[in-house]
Amino acid sequence: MTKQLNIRDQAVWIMLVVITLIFSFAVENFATFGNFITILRQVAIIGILAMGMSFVLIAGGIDLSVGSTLALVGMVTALAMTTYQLPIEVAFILGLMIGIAIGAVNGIMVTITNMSPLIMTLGMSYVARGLAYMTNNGYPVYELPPSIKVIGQGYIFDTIPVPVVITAVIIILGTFVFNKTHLGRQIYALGGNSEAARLSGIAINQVRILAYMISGGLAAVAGIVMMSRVNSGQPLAGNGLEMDALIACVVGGISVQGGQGKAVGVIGGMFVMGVLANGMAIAGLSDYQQMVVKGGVLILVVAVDSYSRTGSLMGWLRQGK
Amino acid sequence: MTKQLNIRDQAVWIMLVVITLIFSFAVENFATFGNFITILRQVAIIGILAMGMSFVLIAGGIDLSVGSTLALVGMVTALAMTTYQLPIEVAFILGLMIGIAIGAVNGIMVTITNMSPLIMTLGMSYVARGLAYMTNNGYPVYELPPSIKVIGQGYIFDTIPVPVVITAVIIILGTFVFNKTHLGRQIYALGGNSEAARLSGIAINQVRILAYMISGGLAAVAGIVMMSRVNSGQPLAGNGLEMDALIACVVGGISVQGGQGKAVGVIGGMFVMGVLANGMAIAGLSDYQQMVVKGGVLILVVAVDSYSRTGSLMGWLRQGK
Amino acid sequence: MDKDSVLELKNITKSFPGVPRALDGVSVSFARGKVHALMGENGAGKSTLIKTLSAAHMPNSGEIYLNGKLIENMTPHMALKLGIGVIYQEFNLVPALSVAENVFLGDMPGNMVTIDRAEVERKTAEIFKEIEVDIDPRALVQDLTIAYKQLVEIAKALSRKVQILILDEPTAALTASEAESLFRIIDRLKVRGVTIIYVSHRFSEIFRIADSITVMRDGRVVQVTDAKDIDRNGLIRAMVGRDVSDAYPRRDFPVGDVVLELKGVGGGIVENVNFAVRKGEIVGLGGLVGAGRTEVMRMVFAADKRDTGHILLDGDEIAPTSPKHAVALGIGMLPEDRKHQGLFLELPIKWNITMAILRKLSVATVLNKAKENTLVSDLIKRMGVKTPTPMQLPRNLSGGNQQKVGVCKWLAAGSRVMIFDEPTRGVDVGARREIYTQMNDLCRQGIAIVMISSDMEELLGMSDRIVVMSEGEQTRILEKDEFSQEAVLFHASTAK
Amino acid sequence: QGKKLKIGFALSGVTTNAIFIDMARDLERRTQAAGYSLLTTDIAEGPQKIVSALENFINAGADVIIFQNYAEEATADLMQQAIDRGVIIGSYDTDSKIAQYSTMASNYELGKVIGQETGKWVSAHKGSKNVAMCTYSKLDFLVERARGMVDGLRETAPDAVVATQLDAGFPHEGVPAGENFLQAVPDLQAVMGINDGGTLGVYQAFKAAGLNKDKGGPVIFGCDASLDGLKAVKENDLFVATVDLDLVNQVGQLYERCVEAALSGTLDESKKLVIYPIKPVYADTVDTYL
Ligand SMILES: Nc1ncnc2c1ncn2[C@@H]1O[C@H](COP(=O)(O)OP(=O)(O)OP(=O)(O)O)[C@@H](O)[C@H]1O
Ligand SMILES: Nc1ncnc2c1ncn2[C@@H]1O[C@H](COP(=O)(O)OP(=O)(O)OP(=O)(O)O)[C@@H](O)[C@H]1O
Ligand SMILES: [Mg+2]
Ligand SMILES: [Mg+2]
Repeated sequence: MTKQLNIRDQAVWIMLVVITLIFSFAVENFATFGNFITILRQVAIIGILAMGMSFVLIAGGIDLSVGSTLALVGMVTALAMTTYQLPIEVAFILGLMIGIAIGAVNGIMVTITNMSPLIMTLGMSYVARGLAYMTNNGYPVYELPPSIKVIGQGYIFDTIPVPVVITAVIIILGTFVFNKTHLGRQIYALGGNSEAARLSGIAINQVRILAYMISGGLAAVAGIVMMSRVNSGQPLAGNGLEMDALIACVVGGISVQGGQGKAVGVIGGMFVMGVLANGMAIAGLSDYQQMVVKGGVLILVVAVDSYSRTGSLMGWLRQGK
Repeated sequence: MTKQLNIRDQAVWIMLVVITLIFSFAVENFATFGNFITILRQVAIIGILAMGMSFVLIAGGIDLSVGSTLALVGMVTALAMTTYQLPIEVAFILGLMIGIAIGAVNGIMVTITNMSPLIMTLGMSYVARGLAYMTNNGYPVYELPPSIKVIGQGYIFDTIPVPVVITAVIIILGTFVFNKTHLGRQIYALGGNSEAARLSGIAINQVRILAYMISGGLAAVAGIVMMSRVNSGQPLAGNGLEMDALIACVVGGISVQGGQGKAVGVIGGMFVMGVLANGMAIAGLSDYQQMVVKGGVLILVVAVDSYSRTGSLMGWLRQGK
Repeated sequence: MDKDSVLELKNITKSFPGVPRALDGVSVSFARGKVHALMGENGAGKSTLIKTLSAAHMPNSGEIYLNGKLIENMTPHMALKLGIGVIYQEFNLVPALSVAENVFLGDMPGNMVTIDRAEVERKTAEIFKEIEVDIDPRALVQDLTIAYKQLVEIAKALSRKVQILILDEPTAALTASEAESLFRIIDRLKVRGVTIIYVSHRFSEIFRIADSITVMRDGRVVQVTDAKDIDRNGLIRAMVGRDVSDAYPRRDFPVGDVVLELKGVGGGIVENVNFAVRKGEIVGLGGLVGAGRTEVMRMVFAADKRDTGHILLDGDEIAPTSPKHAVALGIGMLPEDRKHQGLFLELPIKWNITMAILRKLSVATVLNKAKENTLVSDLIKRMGVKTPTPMQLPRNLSGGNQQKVGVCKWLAAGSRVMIFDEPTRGVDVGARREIYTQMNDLCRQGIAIVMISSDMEELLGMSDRIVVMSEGEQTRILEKDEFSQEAVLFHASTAK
Repeated sequence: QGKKLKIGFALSGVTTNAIFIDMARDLERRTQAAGYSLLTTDIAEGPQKIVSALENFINAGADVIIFQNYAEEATADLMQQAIDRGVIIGSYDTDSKIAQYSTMASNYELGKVIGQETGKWVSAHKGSKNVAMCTYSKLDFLVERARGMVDGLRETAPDAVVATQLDAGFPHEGVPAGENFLQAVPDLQAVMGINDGGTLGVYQAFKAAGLNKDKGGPVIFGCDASLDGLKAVKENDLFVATVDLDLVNQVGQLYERCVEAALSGTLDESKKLVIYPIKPVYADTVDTYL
């Protein structure tokens, strides 16, 4: 039991070490301090999204709308600060509220109609993306106030990028919520057996909606960081990031079946994806090769992880033959 | 019970009628015979993919690799006929076998490692897409033998497009398998409760792998039709079609939870998506507006469908409050 | 209103799609500090009544009074707050959480925001000590067998300060000794003034603990009596509306040659099991919870991996590699956990029943639906499955009727060796009798039966021989003349 | 001299769009000949991808970075950082304030030429004056190009109307778009597209519908002068023209300038900004491009 648990929680870390070692030896310029910081900065946004996604996944749902939410929030916040000349704080709060509202709509719809969260959030991703384009007729929003650049591009102690700090804080908070609070355990209960949770007096509707709101809210935070990183509101921002966030979660051991996985795995997951993308790019692999390798590694990590949990190959094959 | 069943099976048809009526009245040139044929031709490929996907969905899985498989098969088949000068039939068989092989890999991996099919097929979609590009260094393949054009562009009786006939035959066959054969029943059993299926003496591993092979094989058929329709092999073809096929299935009442839904719903689902896309295009909605409407309708249909099954809003809300 | 009455129901009705009167104007009251047995056939409405009390279901109409106060718009949370604790017939545990977290689910110790994990585990251990079971509070529920899950359910209900404790067939998966410790708990709670509502199909238990007995039939309360004023036959008559012979039906036909033989079978916790079953014979497997009975037979059926030993069918060694293979060899198994292993809750009853014989029903892979329909309606009638239509989903059936559907599936399969794992779990007297008759019928046709049962009466009543197991090992084979409750219990608790 | 340079090259569509692949192949040839290494990245996913690509190029130790600079505000700091490290930057598609060299044609002006050519044809021929347009509204520089197309059309054919427009940047998107054009505007006279890829699909749909020049079917104007676009023009049927920007050569020249600067350490200020020529290609001139 304990032994099994160890393997299962460590698959992602082992993979991370393996990948990092391979790149360090095989790729010139990979194993430098500067590149380490670059990787950190590059995974920061995915880390924020993945942390939010993990709430929804563990609660037994999925949120494919985070990439579009990120874009919409970025656009609205940018417009609020430029065209509408709102104070930065107000614009940020507005952006956050939009993210949370989108999450709330996702959660409420899934709760009321009992529809598949995959479909609900997929539909929402189309809606939010369309709206992101419509806010400024498809054009990006430039000329943001210079002061906001620090969020996406600044450093703390001259070395640690600010987005990394934001991500770290969010992951620490998230892990705390999962492990130590009622809400965290209720989310596990909801994802593990919603009927049991309900009959145990857990307000499952509230908990579910809250999980989606957290995901939406963190997508909004990611949107603001992204906006600052590219120093503009971009309607195409975050395109496909929902899948990267999902992958980071799953690679980190969070099951799409719900009720299982540890938030801390998100860290491992996001680094595996981040190191891989960065290392391949620096190694000069073509985009085509990168796609194949990314797909292959994704399959490999999750397969190994899943296999180490379900036990022997031959046993399984025999049983269901 | 019987009454409920009716509502649930009809949600998609009601929606189809409503959408069609709205477009017919509101949009000039929509309600013409020519446009009806155009819609048929445009949904044909999604119909083929959705039929394949429904096997996997009902078996309790999901297949996000069909879009990329379509592209890879199109590229390989096109190259086989042009650069490698293979006879058309050989090229087609090669293409089909690639599709089936991809399905088999998906099915076998999911079976052996028990990993999430979402992740397996997502990873496979990256791999297959990367390979599709690599086959011809990113370039499309033109100058196909003229005789293959008939598959994607020809007509039967001078009115019915050949792809539509192909789709119709596939849907009829698929429905037959689900309703009349023991394989169909076993697929429902697998998706409904795989452990109970195993203990009922069903070879669940075989059944599951078969379902993925059918999906891969039909993706290959779709790839060949697409190749002929565009009269070239296109490495980016089918991009995002996996989601459209999934949507067609779910809108048609096939649950992503597995074990539920009727193959015939796929027809309704593909027409809702097809009529919507065509109607909005002809109405001159901007791409942005189209995104918003597509997302909204998707949410609406599935929400209504799901809600009509799970019963009263207030009851549910009170229960988990 | 009765002064002692804690809980009073007035005119409760509840309908389901296709079942217009699951509850049909139920009025009943429960007195403080008493044990009320709720009895009735499968589908009589017992579980539904209980679920309206805990707000798992909303009644269509009617009123519920607690301590004389009308309770409106009840939610599960409110029910718990009001001190109504329920152990449901179907488990309600979260597999991926620890035992301790399940016990305190929805009510974890800690402050407003955070939980106190150590406290949760300590308190859980305390409760287990009190009910005399040995489960690690940190184990994950998904790793427990069904009987242990039942014990966790009990602990969960006890973790709350209940004034009304409702138990829906809590002993269906328990053996006599765990059941006895449960009764001791009930006795203690009673002394503390807790009101108990107890649903069971086991008469001996009812007469052991009940003060008053409420009998339901077809969604209505047909009789309320003091336990001391009614006897077993009277109770059966009230429930079923007719007499059901109490004794186990006799089989008086000769047994034949050995069909199935286990030689040194082992794997998992199981070691070295040896016994044989003859044609037309029922071999009972007895033992305490976790003795490994289920595990042995799952190995025979190739549902689990076997490490050692030989299995002989008609004297020839067989090595089934999968359940499919086992079925093809003529072995059938009714699993103990119907919800997870037995039934397709979301697929029609009809499909459930024919799932193991699809190949036989089809010509060149095409199903013969006419044949399927006659077969199914015949079986439904024979077993008395209470359902509006064969297309009904098992999810909507009462627990006992679900069990009957599972039995139907294997009756249809016509296997030469049948393994019944807790065949009458949750089944009412009438239907029980029906299942026994069917089992005897199978014997008459020359089928060999292995029956795992935790119901002592059933084990003693139905078996020709009893293989007793303890901690994964076979401790004794009892022949008919050695049968007694004491003998079974003695060998079941023999340490290695 | 003799230094092994590392080149970073990032374009939107460099994996997917034939003309951009041509550019990448050209650079591959040039780098291989010189023994340099080339890193290529597709940045079609948006500005966040440009940022990552630049970061990666810098960390990989690139000496020259050439990229499609369609959101300079997003990357200004990174570009400066690279230049401070001695990297030579070639900005493609934007007159950069920061990069050492730029080469571009304004997307608006390019669109205008597409529109003007279409308009000329529409004015010169009898017909409904209804024009359809293939757009690609996901990328803002293509939104800009589409704006130019509309204005250009209006200049040369004041009575023409853009009767319908759909996103189509690739052949497989162009086919359904073409079908829908025919249904939405049965008397369509011409189609103008932001590139060749989408219009090639439209062309395919028209051919499948049995339309051709002799039947007076709607004509098509593409852009980019990709090989397949040129071949379609050469067929001298519905695909009337494409627009040549000398793209492959221009990027090749940009590359040479950057490499020269990287090796010599000096800049040729006269070539700081090169505007590439915009030339429509009709059937009569197409052979000089093939
Ligand atoms: N969710 C549901 N949907 C439809 N019908 C239901 C549902 N739950 C219960 N029923 C029906 O209501 C009736 C009463 O069922 P209930 O579960 O209360 O019986 P029970 O007395 O507990 O029987 P058992 O002894 O078998 O557990 C049955 O006819 C059953 O089929
Ligand atoms: N204290 C325990 N906690 C959790 N699991 C246990 C414990 N003791 C035994 N088990 C498990 O019980 C299983 C054996 O149970 P099995 O189901 O075969 O027994 P059984 O005699 O059929 O009893 P029942 O089905 O009533 O539990 C073994 O897999 C073992 O791991
Ligand atoms: Mg019941
Ligand atoms: Mg057992």
